[in-house]
Amino acid sequence: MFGLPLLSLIIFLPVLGILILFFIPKAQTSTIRGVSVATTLVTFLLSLLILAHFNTAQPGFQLEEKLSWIPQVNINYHVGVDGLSYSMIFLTALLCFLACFASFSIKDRIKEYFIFYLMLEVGMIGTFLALDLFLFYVFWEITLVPMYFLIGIWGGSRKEYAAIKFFLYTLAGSVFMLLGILALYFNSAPHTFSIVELIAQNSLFPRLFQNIIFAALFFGFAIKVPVFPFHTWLPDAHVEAPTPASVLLAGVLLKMGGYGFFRISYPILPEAAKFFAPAIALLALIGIVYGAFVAMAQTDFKKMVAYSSVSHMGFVMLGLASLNPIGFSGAYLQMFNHGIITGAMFLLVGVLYDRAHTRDLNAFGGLREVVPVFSGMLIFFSLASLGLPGLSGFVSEFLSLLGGFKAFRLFTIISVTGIIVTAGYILFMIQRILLGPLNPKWKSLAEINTREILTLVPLLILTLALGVYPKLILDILNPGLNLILKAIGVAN
Amino acid sequence: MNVAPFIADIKYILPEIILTIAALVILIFSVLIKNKRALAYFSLASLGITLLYVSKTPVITTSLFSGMLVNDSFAAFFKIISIIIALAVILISLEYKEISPNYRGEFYCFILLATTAIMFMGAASNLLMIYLGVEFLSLISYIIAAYWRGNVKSSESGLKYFLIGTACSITMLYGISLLYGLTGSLDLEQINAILYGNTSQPAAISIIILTILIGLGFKIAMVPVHFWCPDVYEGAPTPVTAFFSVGPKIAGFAVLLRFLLTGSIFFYEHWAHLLGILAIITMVVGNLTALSQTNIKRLLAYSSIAHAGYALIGLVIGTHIGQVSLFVYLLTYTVMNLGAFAVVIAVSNKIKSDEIKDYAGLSLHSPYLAAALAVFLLSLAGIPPLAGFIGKFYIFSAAIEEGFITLAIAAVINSVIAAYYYFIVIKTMYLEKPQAKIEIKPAPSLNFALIIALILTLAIGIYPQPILDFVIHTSSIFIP
Amino acid sequence: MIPLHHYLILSALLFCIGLYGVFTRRSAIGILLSLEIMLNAANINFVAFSKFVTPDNPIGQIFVIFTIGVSAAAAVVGLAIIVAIYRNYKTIFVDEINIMKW
Amino acid sequence: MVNAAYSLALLPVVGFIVNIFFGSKLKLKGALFSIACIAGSFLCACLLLRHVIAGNSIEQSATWFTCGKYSFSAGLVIDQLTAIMLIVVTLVSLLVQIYSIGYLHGEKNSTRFFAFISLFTFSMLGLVLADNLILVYVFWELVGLCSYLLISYWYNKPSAALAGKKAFITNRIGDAGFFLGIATLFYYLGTANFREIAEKLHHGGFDPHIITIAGILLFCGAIGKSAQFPLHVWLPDAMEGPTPASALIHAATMVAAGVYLTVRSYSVFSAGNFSLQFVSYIGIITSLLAASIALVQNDIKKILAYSTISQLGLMMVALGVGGYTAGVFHLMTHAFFKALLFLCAGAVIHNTGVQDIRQMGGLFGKMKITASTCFIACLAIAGVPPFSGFWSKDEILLAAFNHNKVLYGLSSLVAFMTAFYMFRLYILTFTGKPRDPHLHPHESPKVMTWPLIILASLSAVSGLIGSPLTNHWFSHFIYFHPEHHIEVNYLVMYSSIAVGLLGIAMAWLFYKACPNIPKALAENYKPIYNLLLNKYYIDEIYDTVIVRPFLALTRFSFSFDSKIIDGSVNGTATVTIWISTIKAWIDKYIVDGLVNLTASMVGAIGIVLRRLQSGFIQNYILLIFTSVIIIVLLKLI
Repeated sequence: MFGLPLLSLIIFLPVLGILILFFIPKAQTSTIRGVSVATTLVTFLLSLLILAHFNTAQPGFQLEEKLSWIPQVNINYHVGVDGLSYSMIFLTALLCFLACFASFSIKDRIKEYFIFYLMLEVGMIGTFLALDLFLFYVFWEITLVPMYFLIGIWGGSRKEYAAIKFFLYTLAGSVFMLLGILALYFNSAPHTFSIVELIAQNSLFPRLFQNIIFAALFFGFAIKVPVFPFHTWLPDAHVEAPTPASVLLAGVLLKMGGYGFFRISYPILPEAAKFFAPAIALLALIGIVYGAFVAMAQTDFKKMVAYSSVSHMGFVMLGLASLNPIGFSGAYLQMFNHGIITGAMFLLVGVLYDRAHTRDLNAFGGLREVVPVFSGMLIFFSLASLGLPGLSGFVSEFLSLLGGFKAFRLFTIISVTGIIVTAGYILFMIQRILLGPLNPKWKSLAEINTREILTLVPLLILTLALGVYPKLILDILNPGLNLILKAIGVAN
Repeated sequence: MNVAPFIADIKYILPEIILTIAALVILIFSVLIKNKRALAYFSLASLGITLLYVSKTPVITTSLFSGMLVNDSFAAFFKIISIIIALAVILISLEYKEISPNYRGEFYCFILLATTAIMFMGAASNLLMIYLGVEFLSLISYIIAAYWRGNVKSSESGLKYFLIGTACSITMLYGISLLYGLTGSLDLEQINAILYGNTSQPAAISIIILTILIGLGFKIAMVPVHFWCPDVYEGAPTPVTAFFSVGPKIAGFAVLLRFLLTGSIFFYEHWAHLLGILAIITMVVGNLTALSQTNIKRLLAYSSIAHAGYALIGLVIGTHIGQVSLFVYLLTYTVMNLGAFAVVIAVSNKIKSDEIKDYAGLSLHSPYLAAALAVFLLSLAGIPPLAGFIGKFYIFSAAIEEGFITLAIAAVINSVIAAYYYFIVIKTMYLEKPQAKIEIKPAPSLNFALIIALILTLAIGIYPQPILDFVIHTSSIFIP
Repeated sequence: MIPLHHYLILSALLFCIGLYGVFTRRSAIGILLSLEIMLNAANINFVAFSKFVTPDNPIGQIFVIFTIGVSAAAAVVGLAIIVAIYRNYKTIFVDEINIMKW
Repeated sequence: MVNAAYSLALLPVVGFIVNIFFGSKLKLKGALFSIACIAGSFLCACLLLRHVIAGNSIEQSATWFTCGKYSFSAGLVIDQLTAIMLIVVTLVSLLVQIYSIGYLHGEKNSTRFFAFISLFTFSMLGLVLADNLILVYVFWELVGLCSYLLISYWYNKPSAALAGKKAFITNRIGDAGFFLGIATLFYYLGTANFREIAEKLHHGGFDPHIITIAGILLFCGAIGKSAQFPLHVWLPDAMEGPTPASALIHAATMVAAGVYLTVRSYSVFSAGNFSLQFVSYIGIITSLLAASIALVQNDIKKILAYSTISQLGLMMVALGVGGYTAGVFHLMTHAFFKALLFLCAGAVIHNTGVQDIRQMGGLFGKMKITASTCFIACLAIAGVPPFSGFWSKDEILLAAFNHNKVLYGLSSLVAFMTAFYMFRLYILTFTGKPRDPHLHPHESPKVMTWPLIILASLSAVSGLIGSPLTNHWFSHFIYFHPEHHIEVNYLVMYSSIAVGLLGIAMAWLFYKACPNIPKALAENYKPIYNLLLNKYYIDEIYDTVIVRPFLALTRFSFSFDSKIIDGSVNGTATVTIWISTIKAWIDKYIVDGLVNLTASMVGAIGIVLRRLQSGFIQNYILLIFTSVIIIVLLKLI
């Protein structure tokens, strides 16, 4: 469209929003909200515009922009989009736009809230579009500080603890990732940070070197995904974060880890990917089953959804470790679907929390009578998250398991029990909240209002559409995934 | 001994001369006229002129005064930095209430003299000149450390700084005398030539050089000689602490660099491994003790020790890439630290306390100051799009390129630990409820310095290109 | 002609005496004095080396003159600070001056 | 003709959408609308049947999605088997919906019920039409969802919510096995399409061992869905749902899905060497177990539930012994008379408000139509000629007889027990004097009785299409590969009639002639009686062996997560005695701020280092020189 650098536009549009917000006095809350909703809306429209320009069939990166940034060290501002990154920025733009509506329930320090909110969006979109490892790392770290403040200032009771825990976990991981990136830079033929060139010369790296670098990068990405032993920050961060922040945290931030594996670790270090595949599959298996088990024992609604994210992201790692086209499509699709479904679940938790001011599952009961529309929505998204066929959750879990079955038969058989336990704890949750006799305390609970319904309807449509006809998104993802598989040298 | 060549060399040290004359003029006028602000503006003007002069004159590498000083891009780099530091310090101390008005005059004079001392240290290439430069700077530092007359802490910090400082410099002197005895010359190049050939007993020579290192290490607060740092930083008036955390530290690195890389190459191969360990210990000590600090000046003191540790890595690497990363790190460190201290001064001017818990809820009432401090602290922690990250990035890449993996990993872990205590301050400012309603309006001059520091931190972070060209050009003089 | 190593031993001894003085004296002035002793030890070294190692080049002795000048300046500054300390603490015993710690 | 198939499937969806979104406003009109939709589908089903009888079948598929070189297609296939199933599903669903207008008359917003029923019908039709295993799996779980929604229809009843959850989870366990079966077949044979699987297996050259495993795994899905032995516990609890729903789902259609799956992928079972025996063993165990429990149950719906389980067991036995046609035939006839029985039970409960048959009695007088239709159904299920039950059961027994005598014996024992408990139920509810005075039953309205009459006539007549009168038209219509003609074995036919009549006589003797015999029997065989009454304590066993330890494990893993993993990472666990000496101080300064164990260790070292900073000048100088000396010593050694 008349030669506009679309990708840089979508990355830095929220920065424009922040600048505008600076000049609005703190008192005019409605204008602040208006500006931020407008910014996120325009960003979302931009992502649709990019889709218009994006030719799904052609593999490789499109709409590339390259400017030299630090010539001495051959670092350049290099952004590009392909099927994989496009689906992620679409998800980010959509969730940011919807969560912006949910942010209207924030009452104090609204101006600072939206400044951090937009800063977060810049970091997220930037991470998915960066094709230069240095740029990727910078955007990766940019998301840390705003999320720290979002959890820290507007969070729940133990917000400081959760905020600093989130920050230090991710920082520790990303710092080792930096070492890995630097080592890659110094061992590439003409020292380069560009992902495309590194992939091109991925056969040059010796095997031992690949394993070390893979371990360093793994440490950074695994904390974000989160993979089993590094997941303890997630429940705290989710429980204490305000609703819109936890929507973005679960919807997008977790995907940056997975995206890192797909975009950087696997194509650049194929031998190490094959070498570590069984270990990652085992961690995935533990993640799925263990996450589901712990979710079963929760009494806090948000903590349960947090642990369910650990379990769902376990499928992503299983699909990733399977190293075959079905597993890869399943894993990536699971990241996208999990973003939408868990985003919606957190919005619903927010709706309930704004009215009932408690998240204790046992405090509810029989709400179906009082709030039928809310319970309809909750049932729909809970079924999506337990992988009911006809909804998007099923397709990706099915493909990940199918892919996993081919590569690691025993691990997949055990992780299939995971979906049974998932059904268990989700139905147990529905039973405690919606079914059974009405808890008299909630007799006067207010029904979900139109604003909240509007935030959920797009997610509902997407979940249904992708469940019934997944070709829509798989055609976008397939060229990118096939390229990565070719880079790894797996027979497509 | 004809004097002619020396007169020719005078024009090379013109900046130092201008500043000394300006200092003397200020000293005289401080007695005569009442309006101390005029003196401040005069000193700023003189610094401005010297800065213009230095940046304009093309650098011709010659040795001056028969080897005492050397005029090269390395020295020019330190001239420029020291003048910038002096400008910043004077700007942020204009409204500083603790220094009583009638002593302001001498204060500016001392700052100018200290700048000349740093310039000399930057250019010294002879052990005598190094000793004189170090002593000159130390004396001025002892005075301005104890400058807050009535305050108990300030005089205690002055005493501590004096006693420990003199002890260390005397050890250095003793070491110089032994080295002189061994090589028969005081000129760094000659010493290096003599020692490089016949290292008969490397151990004995290394001990001598170690004693010299103690003297130099004292200035940059390296591990064994860092004990004075927290007490002096806490006691001295805050603008002085700001100066200490940046001025003498950079001068110390300048001398260390010149001494190690031209004076004793052989020493370097022999003892780089030791310096590496000292660097790691410095980082660890700096970061760990900072975790449980409650006074922000002490916290920034330990943080400056830790940053000295990171910079030491650049020194330990020693190759060209190592020096570039050292210079970049020092530059970014100067900007961030001065910015942070500017905010601390503004806050302590209003609420008269440096305890971290008094910073509670600062973001609610003076959001601009809190945001500025947060940016500086984040930059100190090395979070990207800020200058600190560029500094750390260079140090890590240099370490990895030259294969110092253990150093890199130690630095990386330390930066995570460091992030924690920087976040203690940010947490108190943003996440806690304020007791009193403190509305702080920084003085215009301090505000000006603050804005420049903020812009520089963001600019270096986002587009570090110009700074790198400047640094790489200056540090190209060393051979290895 | 007293050989070189005698001088070196003398200066080393002096250095250690000065160091001992710094550790043990309670009063700040006592410490100042012992520092001066240590300084003179270094001076002896310089003069000795200048005589024996580089007889033709008097740089060592020039160095001594400088150090004497510097030590004088240092003493002045030191005493000024000690006076300030006395005014505030009413004592110059070093072990009582430690308001600022950990 | 193909768009008839599409409209057949999509009409119920329209019914669902209309009811779910506009239900509250439409009230009765919504119900009528969904009935119209189902009626439309039933017509299409008849059209398709006529089309299939005319000899041609329809098959269409389109690519659903592709990833890499694997492409997953979704399509529909209509052959003889599908046609029969379509008729059964749409007909029973239509009748049940008509019936439930009367049944749910009192309910506040009953349109939600009709919405779920039409959603269920859509997913059941989808399941039957699907041409590959993956699509069957999709509708398989959708059907499970509808049964969950319908069981917990009365959501404010906690027992209903529990039963719904139990049903869904037990089905999910079966589905897990089903998925693994699909995965093995998908990778081993490279396709999931039924026709291609059949062709590939027909050519042979596949290791029977793997095919057996795949078969058994597929059968796990059937066990879960058709409530076979290990996973049958959910069906009796599913009676919490409204009776018409149970009639449609837990009698006629959904539970038959398991049988349909086994029939549809019969080639996999027959190719495996042990899978068919496995099917028949599970079948016979289930039917014996369920029939014996049904003997002593007192809740009318529980009896029918166990009877369904045992009849399904019989169908599995038929399939296991190679009686492909017999299984399908019994499935069809069973659908009609079991739906009828449930609807009669529904009518009885609706009018008397009580479910325990011991409180009922003498209802024949008041509810003539219900009683008579129920009598026809009992005759059919007992296997009395000329009713449908006789022909289909006879073919099963015949197939069992030809294959393996022991199975034949046990099946006829099951037939005997079925006849006995059905007539026990009939006699206790309808004949004799009313035992509970304040029950005042009355005949249910027209809208409920007409479906009963239709179903009664169907269960009477539907057997004939497989009987010799129409020279076994049904077995020519549905057969597996070699269409072998089964010769009528009169011995088996007469023995099955004898067994049926004996069962009826026994029931008449026990409960009509001298009612004290059952009490006497119950007394002196106390342990056996209690064992049967409490359903062999299977539920309790499952609870103690599986459910309770599972919940304990979840609690343990949560505490493990927050104590050990989080603890080892964030320092809440006490680390070493060395730390504890300054622990109190650390707690004060460190723990509230610090994040993890490593952090608290780091903090502790920080504390120690901080102590070094003692503030004494001489200490500092001392430390400097000692450290210098240490360095020198280190260097020298």
